[in-house]
Amino acid sequence: MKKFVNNVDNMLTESLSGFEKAHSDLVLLHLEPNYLTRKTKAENKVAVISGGGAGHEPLHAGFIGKGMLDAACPGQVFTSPTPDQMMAAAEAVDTGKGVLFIAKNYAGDVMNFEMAGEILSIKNATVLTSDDCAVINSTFTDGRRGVAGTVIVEKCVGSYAEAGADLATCKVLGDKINAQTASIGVAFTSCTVPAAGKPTFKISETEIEMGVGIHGEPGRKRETMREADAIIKDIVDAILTDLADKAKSAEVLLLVNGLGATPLMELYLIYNIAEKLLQEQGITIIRSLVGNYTTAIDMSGASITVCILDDEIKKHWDSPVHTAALRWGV
Amino acid sequence: MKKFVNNVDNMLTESLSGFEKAHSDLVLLHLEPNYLTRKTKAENKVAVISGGGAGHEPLHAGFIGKGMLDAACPGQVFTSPTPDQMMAAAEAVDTGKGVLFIAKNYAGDVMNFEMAGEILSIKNATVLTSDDCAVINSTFTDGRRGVAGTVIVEKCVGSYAEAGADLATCKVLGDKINAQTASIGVAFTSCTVPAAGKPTFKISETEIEMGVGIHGEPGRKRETMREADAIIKDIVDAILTDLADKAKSAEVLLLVNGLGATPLMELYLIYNIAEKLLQEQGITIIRSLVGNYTTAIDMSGASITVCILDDEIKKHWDSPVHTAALRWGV
Amino acid sequence: MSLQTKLICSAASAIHAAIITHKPDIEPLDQAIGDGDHYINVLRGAEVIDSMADELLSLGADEALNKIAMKLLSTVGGAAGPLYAGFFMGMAKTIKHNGGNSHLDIAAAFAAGVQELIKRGKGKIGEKTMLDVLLPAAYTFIFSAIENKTTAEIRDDINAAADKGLESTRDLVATRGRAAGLGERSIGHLDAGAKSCQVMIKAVCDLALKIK
Amino acid sequence: MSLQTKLICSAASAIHAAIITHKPDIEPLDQAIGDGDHYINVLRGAEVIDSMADELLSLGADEALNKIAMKLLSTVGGAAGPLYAGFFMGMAKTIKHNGGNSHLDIAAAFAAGVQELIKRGKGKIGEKTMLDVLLPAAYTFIFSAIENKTTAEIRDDINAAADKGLESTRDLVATRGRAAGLGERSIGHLDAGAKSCQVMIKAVCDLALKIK
Ligand SMILES: Nc1ncnc2c1ncn2[C@@H]1O[C@H](COP(=O)(O)OP(=O)(O)O)[C@@H](O)[C@H]1O
Ligand SMILES: Nc1ncnc2c1ncn2[C@@H]1O[C@H](COP(=O)(O)OP(=O)(O)O)[C@@H](O)[C@H]1O
Ligand SMILES: [Mg+2]
Ligand SMILES: [Mg+2]
Ligand SMILES: [Mg+2]
Ligand SMILES: [Mg+2]
Repeated sequence: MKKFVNNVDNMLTESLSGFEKAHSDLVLLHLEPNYLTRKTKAENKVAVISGGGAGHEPLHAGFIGKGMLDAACPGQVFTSPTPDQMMAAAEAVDTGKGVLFIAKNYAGDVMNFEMAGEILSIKNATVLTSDDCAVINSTFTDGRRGVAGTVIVEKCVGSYAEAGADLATCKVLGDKINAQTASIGVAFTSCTVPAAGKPTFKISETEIEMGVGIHGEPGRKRETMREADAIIKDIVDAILTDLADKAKSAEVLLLVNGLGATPLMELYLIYNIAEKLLQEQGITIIRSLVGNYTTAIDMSGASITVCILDDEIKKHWDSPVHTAALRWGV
Repeated sequence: MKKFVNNVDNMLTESLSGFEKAHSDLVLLHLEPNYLTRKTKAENKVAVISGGGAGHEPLHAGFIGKGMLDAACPGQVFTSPTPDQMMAAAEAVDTGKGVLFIAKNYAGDVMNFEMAGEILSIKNATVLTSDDCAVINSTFTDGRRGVAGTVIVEKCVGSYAEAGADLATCKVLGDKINAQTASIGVAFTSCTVPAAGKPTFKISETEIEMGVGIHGEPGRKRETMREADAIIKDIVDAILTDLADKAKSAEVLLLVNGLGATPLMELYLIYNIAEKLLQEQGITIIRSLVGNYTTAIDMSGASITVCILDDEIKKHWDSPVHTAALRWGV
Repeated sequence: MSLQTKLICSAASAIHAAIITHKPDIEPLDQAIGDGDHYINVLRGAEVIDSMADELLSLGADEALNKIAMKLLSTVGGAAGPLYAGFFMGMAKTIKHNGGNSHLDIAAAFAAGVQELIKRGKGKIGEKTMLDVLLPAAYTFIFSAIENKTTAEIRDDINAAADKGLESTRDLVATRGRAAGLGERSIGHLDAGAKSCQVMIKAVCDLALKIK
Repeated sequence: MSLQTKLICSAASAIHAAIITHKPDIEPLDQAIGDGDHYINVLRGAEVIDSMADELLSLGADEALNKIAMKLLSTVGGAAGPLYAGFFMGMAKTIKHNGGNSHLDIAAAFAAGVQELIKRGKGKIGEKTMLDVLLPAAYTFIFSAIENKTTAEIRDDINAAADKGLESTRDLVATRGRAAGLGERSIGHLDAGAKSCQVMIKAVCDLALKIK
């Protein structure tokens, strides 16, 4: 494993310090427990807090700022943060209007956020994202995983909170977006968790991991490498099957997300293919995002997310945002 | 080689089409010869055109838009574009106030831009960027290479042109910024040129390529892998040696640039180290940029760029920009 | 035998040592069907409880267990953090109520810990998680204690149950935790959380035998 | 022998075939000390001139050479594009002026091509570039033609000069082109552009021999 690292144990803190310095106009870092907040505390609004294991950067700290998150709690690489982090963050950013947690649906994240929510004396609610339709849903399991669609939920709910919506309404919007968003990822290589020092899984030059998660969890199927048209068609088909009637003649946001090591040149090539496929199905892409927004450390691969838009979601997607990783309208 | 590709020969065009579709509010793609322009032609200003081989995305097309480039000419992967592209682009975006070309200093790019400039009937000038101080300068050679510092030149010159500066003045600013900007890159892995299908160079788990270019050209030295503090110290030292007196008590812009496959978490860790080292030398970082801005396809590695700021450069760095890859103030 | 804070601290050391020894057995499992961090997560927890002796020794056993729970909660993270924390909270509650002065008392506390862990994780047996080791171990402990077996016999019974439970995870389809995403592909691998629990149980049983 | 458009077209085909045959010899060189695209760049150029016969055959040799130059300029890109284009423009100018009806005429045109290429690239001999093959080849061609050697003799002379020039690049430090960034590390490798020129020269010489 070759990484820019001094000591694996300090990697997260050193990186967070660099993040704080590079964006000193935007964020403040708090250590022990670790959390980041906006540089200037917002007033009189629902506070939106997200968090999760590190290794998915810019998720979540890259989305702190006006129009999006008030705070983020980074865990160790691929490990949920702990309740004391969420509680400290909540106490720091609450304005009296309550706290909305946004967490990705993984057993660890769910339990840690849940405990924070239970112990916290500030009124709070949680939106769990579960856009990964590669994992078949079932009431007997932990259900679908949250992946890149989380960015859309954080952006729009952040905007809604900024506009003055109350806690319950913010949660309703978050749940709604999550319900009409579907994603699938595909990996060409494994990622390497720094503390483990070697790739999580082995994969040959002729194989791909279809339906991979954002933690190097193997996907649902090891498949044969093939041309981009064929790979993307399978992904788009599965997403549309999942969205079913909701996607009929819909206007959508298409997010092509790099998992870490895939060049922009390829992400735009994927966009080109996905756009054509969606259009053939009578679906209109009216918003787009292409880049590394929800990564799996250094994994080579990409995911596609389709979010069904309506006027409300569109408005909150378009509203001004000023964060390290998303910035427009300001 | 596993890449998202249908046919290597069409890869560039398919990717450019995806780029145009994903940013249809910003850019227009023209094919045969290939160039991209702003969606809406600017009026009454010097037109700023850049270009170079593909594989460095978001450079250059990602910087087309208000406050930065008017057009960009992408060549094949790592291959300079051809004069007909620059000429067609110039004819499309000239407003009568002339065209400023920004090219990176490589024999191929220099010759192709030079020929375009010679044949073109529109008045034009060229800024050659050569910020890579890993390569020792000499009047008997092609001189230093242009690398990530190019982004700073394109941003500031773009802003100056937008503000109404004439052709000669724009060139002066570009040359000035280039003269006070220095960069060095380091690679952990090679990149893979799609048409070649295999990594350009071999490198072991215990080696790094110090002073690597952005094309997978090997650097000046194959060194032993070591902790991030040590690697970054060598880079910062070399940059400061190059900038010499200019860096004394200076205010600077620090750009930590990913070469393609290095996670943001590591880039921020690098930022943290570089910031400390510069501060120890009495240098103040007043502007920063961290991310993948000048890539070498899928190379794992990073470069550091230090640009000495003055009020003029600072003003043009801060001014509004609205492109696919840089956006602020609008 | 009785569960005193000193014993808890010794157990923490034993667990810490055992986790390090068994790194090669634990680490690959979460890499194969999870996200590769389970060994690191458990180690982080083991390290921290092993370092707490100074602040624990003056406390009663139930207070010590609660303190450990809180520390794990704010240190481990991931799925394991709240689950382990739940386990120690459950134990603490029962120890406080019943004391820990017999095999049966300790067995009841262990079972209560597992009970609390189940509440937190909403899991059950057969889902290819640590519960496939913890539940059989807890039942066995209680039954063997009721039968008034010796410490050595109880240890053998618990170890056998833990081994069998661990082995049972091999052919299960994961339906809970990160491995659930793999569906059928999770078959053929042991569960990492089950393995680390088996290692920790064995370490504590061996210690108990040495002590009395 | 005389340089007619038909011969130019045959030469284009011969070059195209030779480049493909020698892919394994050319490709690794730019990967070792350049950016790995030289083979692809040359192939793109060879393909396009080989496909131009229809539009060229009705033209005079100088017009055909100019058309080829323009096509290469807008097709090859990189360093090789303008350099090759310069070469063909230089040739065209001299052919137009002198005609191409003798070995000496053709040798002069070749030298003029190299001259133009030098102007474009600001290079000289000894910098570890294609000039280390082209310049000796051009001198040799002229000297052998002045001595009124046969086509076969001239071919052997040029090939020997090209081979020697290519081999000379091995021990040179690159000071021009992308490999210049490597400094001393470029020693021990042949230059890719020199190799492809040697291959092309050999192909055209062999063709010339077959024709007359
Ligand atoms: N809901 C649950 N109930 C019981 N055990 C669980 C549950 N979810 C996960 N586990 C256990 O946790 C282990 C994974 O722990 P760890 O790798 O530390 O956390 P994460 O899955 O967040 O990366 C699994 O191997 C499994 O045994
Ligand atoms: N200034 C120059 N004069 C002559 N030949 C040059 C010059 N610069 C580069 N070359 C030649 O061009 C070759 C590289 O061509 P190519 O790989 O196609 O372009 P690039 O270097 O732009 O990738 C080198 O091997 C060298 O022989
Ligand atoms: Mg984890
Ligand atoms: Mg090139
Ligand atoms: Mg895990
Ligand atoms: Mg090359």
